[in-house]
Amino acid sequence: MAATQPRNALGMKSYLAIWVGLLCIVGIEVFLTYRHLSSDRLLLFLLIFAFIEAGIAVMFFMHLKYERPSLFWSLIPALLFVLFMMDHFWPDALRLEHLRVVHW
Amino acid sequence: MSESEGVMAGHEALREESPYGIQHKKLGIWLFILSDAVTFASILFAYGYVRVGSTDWTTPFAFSPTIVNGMVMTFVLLASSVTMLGALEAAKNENPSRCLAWLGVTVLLGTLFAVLHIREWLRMIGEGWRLFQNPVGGPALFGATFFSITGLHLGHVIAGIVAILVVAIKYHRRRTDESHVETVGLYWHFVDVVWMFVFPLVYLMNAK
Amino acid sequence: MNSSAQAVVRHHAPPQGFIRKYVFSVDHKVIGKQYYGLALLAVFIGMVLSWLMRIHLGWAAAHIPLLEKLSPTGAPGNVMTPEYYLSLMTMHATIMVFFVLTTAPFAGFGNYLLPIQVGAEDMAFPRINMMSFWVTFVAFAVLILSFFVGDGPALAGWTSYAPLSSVGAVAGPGQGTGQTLWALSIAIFCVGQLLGSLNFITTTLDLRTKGMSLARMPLSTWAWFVTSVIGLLAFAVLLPACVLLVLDRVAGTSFFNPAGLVVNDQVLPHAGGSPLLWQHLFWFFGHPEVYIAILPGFGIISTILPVFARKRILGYRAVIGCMVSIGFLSYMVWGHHMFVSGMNPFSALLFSVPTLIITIPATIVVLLWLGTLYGAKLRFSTPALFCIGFISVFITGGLSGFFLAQPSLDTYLHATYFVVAHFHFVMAVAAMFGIFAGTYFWFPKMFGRMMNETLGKWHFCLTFVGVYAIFMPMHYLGLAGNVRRYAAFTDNYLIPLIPVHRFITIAALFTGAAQLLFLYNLIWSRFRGPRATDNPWEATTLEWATTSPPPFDNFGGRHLIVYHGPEEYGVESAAGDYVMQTSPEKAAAG
Amino acid sequence: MGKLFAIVVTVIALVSAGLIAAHVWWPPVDISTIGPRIDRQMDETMAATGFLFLSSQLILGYFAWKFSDNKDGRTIRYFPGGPGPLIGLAIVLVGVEILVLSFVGSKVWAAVYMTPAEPDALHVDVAAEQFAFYFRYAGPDGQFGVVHPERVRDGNGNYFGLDPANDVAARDDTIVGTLTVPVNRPVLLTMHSKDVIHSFYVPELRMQQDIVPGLTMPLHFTATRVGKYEIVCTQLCGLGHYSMRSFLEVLPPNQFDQWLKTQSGD
Ligand code: HEA
Ligand code: HEA
Ligand code: CUA
Ligand SMILES: [Cu+2]
Repeated sequence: MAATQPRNALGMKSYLAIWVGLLCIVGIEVFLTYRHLSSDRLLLFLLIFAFIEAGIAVMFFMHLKYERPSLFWSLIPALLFVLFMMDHFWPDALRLEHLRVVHW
Repeated sequence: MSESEGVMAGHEALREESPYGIQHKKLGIWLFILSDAVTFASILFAYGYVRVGSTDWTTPFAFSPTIVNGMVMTFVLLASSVTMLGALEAAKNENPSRCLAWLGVTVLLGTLFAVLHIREWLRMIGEGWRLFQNPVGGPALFGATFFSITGLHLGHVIAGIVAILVVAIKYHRRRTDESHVETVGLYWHFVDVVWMFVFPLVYLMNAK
Repeated sequence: MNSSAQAVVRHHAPPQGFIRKYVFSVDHKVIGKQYYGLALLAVFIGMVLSWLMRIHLGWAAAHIPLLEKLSPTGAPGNVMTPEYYLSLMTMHATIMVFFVLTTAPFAGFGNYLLPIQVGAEDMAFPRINMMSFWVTFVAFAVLILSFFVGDGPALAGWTSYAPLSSVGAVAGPGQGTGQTLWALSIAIFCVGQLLGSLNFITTTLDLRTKGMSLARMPLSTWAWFVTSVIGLLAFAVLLPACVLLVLDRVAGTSFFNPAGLVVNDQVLPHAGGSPLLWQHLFWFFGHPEVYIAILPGFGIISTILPVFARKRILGYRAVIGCMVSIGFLSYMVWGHHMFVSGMNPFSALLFSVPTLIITIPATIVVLLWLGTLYGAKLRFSTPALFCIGFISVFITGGLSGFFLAQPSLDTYLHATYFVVAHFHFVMAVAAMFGIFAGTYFWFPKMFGRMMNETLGKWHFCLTFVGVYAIFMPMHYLGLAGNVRRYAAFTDNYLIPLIPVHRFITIAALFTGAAQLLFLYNLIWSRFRGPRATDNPWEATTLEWATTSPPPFDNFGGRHLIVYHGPEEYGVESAAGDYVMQTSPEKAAAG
Repeated sequence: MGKLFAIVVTVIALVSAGLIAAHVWWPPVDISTIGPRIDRQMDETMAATGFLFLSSQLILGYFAWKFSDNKDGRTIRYFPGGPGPLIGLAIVLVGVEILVLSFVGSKVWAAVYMTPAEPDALHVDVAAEQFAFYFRYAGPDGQFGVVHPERVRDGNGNYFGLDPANDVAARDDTIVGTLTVPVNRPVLLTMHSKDVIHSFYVPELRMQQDIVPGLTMPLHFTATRVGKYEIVCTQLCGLGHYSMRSFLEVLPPNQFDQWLKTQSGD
């Protein structure tokens, strides 16, 4: 049946391997946390790793890779677009740093 | 209009094919996941916003117990994703008892995650953390963001456990098929994916 | 065999019993009517509120009979207090924007017609559909409840800017329970609309009957589809925003409250939050929301206009392209509501450009409508009149957007009646005209009876002139610097403008009265109108290929095949000058 | 019906545009250095949109008049050239308009909001609260006293929460309810709100700025015309929003100095 179409998806062995890989990434994240990086750089690295992890999970665990490409192209760009637009919040958040009332 | 015009007689191919070639409920759950992802994104952005806007943000999480606990939770939740995949695999191979077993393990792992999480909450509440209170002297918003983000996620986990249970019971009674297992599985993996952002952003970024 | 096809070949039997049939029904047609009914109830409440507001604005000391009964504190001695004015304004806008303009053209008509127009028996998820309506209904009930709580309904405007909305009762009357209920109501509403959007998208993509390719869908279906995609992403942002607002109010958090707030010489125990965060989250939803309000109107007009012009729409694909690009751009412009809000001034420029660009697809659509009218054989039935009226008022309303979109002019015009004029023209009038056109057009299908044409034409004429009389002068007020959200005009430079306000008030009462004509027509025709044939307007889309009203499963067990796009008008054919989408007849090239 | 509609639309369009062209209701005289540029931007936008408004409404009316179905057997006609030319027209026409307006407009915007105030600007500190504005001048020492929110006592006139007993800079701060400025001299306002968002709006200055609690909102202008103008609050701030106002008094330089002296005298 088409419902379970991604028949060619990976088997349990590969899932276990991916699982170990994901745990390794988490391990790296924790490791980096204690490397006393500046918080900007730490954030950058953590975000990169989080996106890698999420990408792997979405593609393999959620089988997005084995669906028709149309599904991927409908969902992922929409999400990334919204995330990109929300970045317009930052100029104001950062502005708080120098417009904040300290003792006026 | 006459019956012969534009009316389908037989049963073959009554519909235009879906552009994705998947069942409605799978498309539905994907759409739900998309919108839920935006919900989590906005709340994480809000967290980032108030954090950037605060000068005296505190980073109170000690390696032990908080971060270790978080790592265990991550381990458990990721494992539950794999067991969920096991359930789907079994369902596809028409092995209902194995599928149910895997679903059971998934529920157990999910519950373990929730228990670990609630235990941690209780510990923090015991230390004086509240939505509006920061016992270590930083901004009260720390508690607000922590509890609201992890609370939203915990809510999703609990909803997921309930959903898996419902599917498992119905599956046991042969009222659902593998496609329901797949659908609830997608949701469950999504909860896992969200955690992949919550753990670094809420825990690691606040590690001592 | 394709499994998605298999899933729909379940012949669910029509439900039995009143409750299953009309109350907790899973039939999309009943749900569509429920939404429509809810919107109708809401629009008349909202309109009465606008009358009360208008009377107060024209004659601040006026005695309004019975008002004291509704709110002893809000209108002691039947004279409205300033805070009660603001409460009414907030409720007016909230009811109108959320419970009328999102429910009627989108959830109402969409639910009723989208499955039929694509040839489906029902929505993809009928139960979720039912939930979506009842969740929305609960949201409405919660909102109305706030009229009856101690310190009155919320008064922070439909935008509920923090910290006024977030610090709680210390901020003044209306900011206690009323505001909490407001936030709750909107949060619940978001859930309902999310469920609805999900359903619409899946139905459109998965349940199209054979031959109904995407490029053959009626433009109204396209509009509902695009709108639901916008809704899926936009309501997902408002939902957490409202939840955070509720937390701020009831759980003592301070997401939106900065440190050092002083009310009545008391420092409030908040710190760290940012009022601008609320504005960002709100408008991130808010701007897409206004297109959620207008795009169904675009779709309705683009579908109805060709029927009465008896020719195909000019540029079917271009209209789709414009609607999609408006949907896309609508996420890039929210900051234009915040030009003078204290936002980073550089962002203002960044938001201004896409705002100006969004006028291009809007202009294209308007020009295509005009081009469709060119050389047409217009039949001036009531729906057609409202279509043409829509074009006129949408132009008027859209053009004032041109001014507001420029930060350098918005520094003068922001928060004046110019803005009020702008958004009433585009949404209170244009989007409403879309609803009216849709109502007159689809009433025969929904209820099996025709509406009265004479009453309809009177209704159109009075409303068309009336809304110009109400809202055109608001531009002038805005140009003269008249500030909005003022309960009375006591500033020296505003006093000379009061006569204009009185004129507007009279026009509003008059136009409102004309709506009673519509209500009367609706009720009278529902029971006494002449029976409608299956296809009274000689239209081509699928809803006209079934009975009026359609049977429970829409097509009486038949499965239609579609051979054409919806635009086969003005052609030589067996039926006259049009070819139904279900007719295998080859359309003469046109 | 078509003819009736055509007439009604034409009348409405002409009357609406006529009232605007006649400037029956119009922004008040502008009194700031930036005002003329904003006004010119306004005039240009008005001309462009006015043209679009009139032409599109009149065309709509004309079509409704001309193309009604009077059963004369006339066949329908299609727009010459299909949708292409109209799409092109829209893109070019509106595109050019956007380019021009946003180019000029962003310069005006930048001059008000993205350029810092001149260094010699008169610095006035503003506090907004439900429902009043207060203005503070630094006094001879050129220093503002530090604000302590917990010391705010409106009853005693301590709107800014000053602590003159311990804070030397605070002793000579002058606090008034009317914004008084010298003509032709740049003024820098640093605005603060105590409770909810308010907004500073003087139509004659063509300027508006929300005052967000927790932030210092700067705004600078140079008034060019002596007189007394109204300052109104334009951000919904509660029940007294409509009555929240103050005045901007623009004085000749010598009178201003005089005024400042008498204020700090007592
Ligand atoms: C249905 C609702 C709707 C629609 C469609 C629009 C459409 C537009 N809006 Fe509007 N807007 C609102 C609802 C809507 N708006 C609301 C509710 C508010 C206020 C909220 C509040 O503060 O309470 C608001 C406020 C608002 C502001 C903020 C003002 C302020 O607060 O200071 C701005 C600023 O840029 C703006 C811009 C625009 C623009 C550029 C469009 C454009 O999309 C318009 C495009 C259309 C046209 C440009 C007309 C096309 C026709 C022609 C051009 C004719 C061409 C003819 C020939 C060439 C012959 N709007
Ligand atoms: C859809 C939205 C909508 C609608 C229809 C209206 C309709 C009206 N509005 Fe409203 N209004 C708003 C949205 C709307 N408004 C918003 C968002 C605000 C801003 C609030 C804020 O600042 O926070 C506002 C504010 C607002 C103000 C400014 C208040 C202030 O700033 O102090 C005024 C003042 O006159 C006003 C007047 C009117 C009048 C006279 C009408 C009408 O009475 C006009 C006459 C009626 C109609 C043209 C059509 C009615 C339709 C039907 C009867 C049937 C439809 C059928 C179905 C739904 C099935 N409105
Ligand atoms: Cu202060 Cu309005
Ligand atoms: Cu907008």
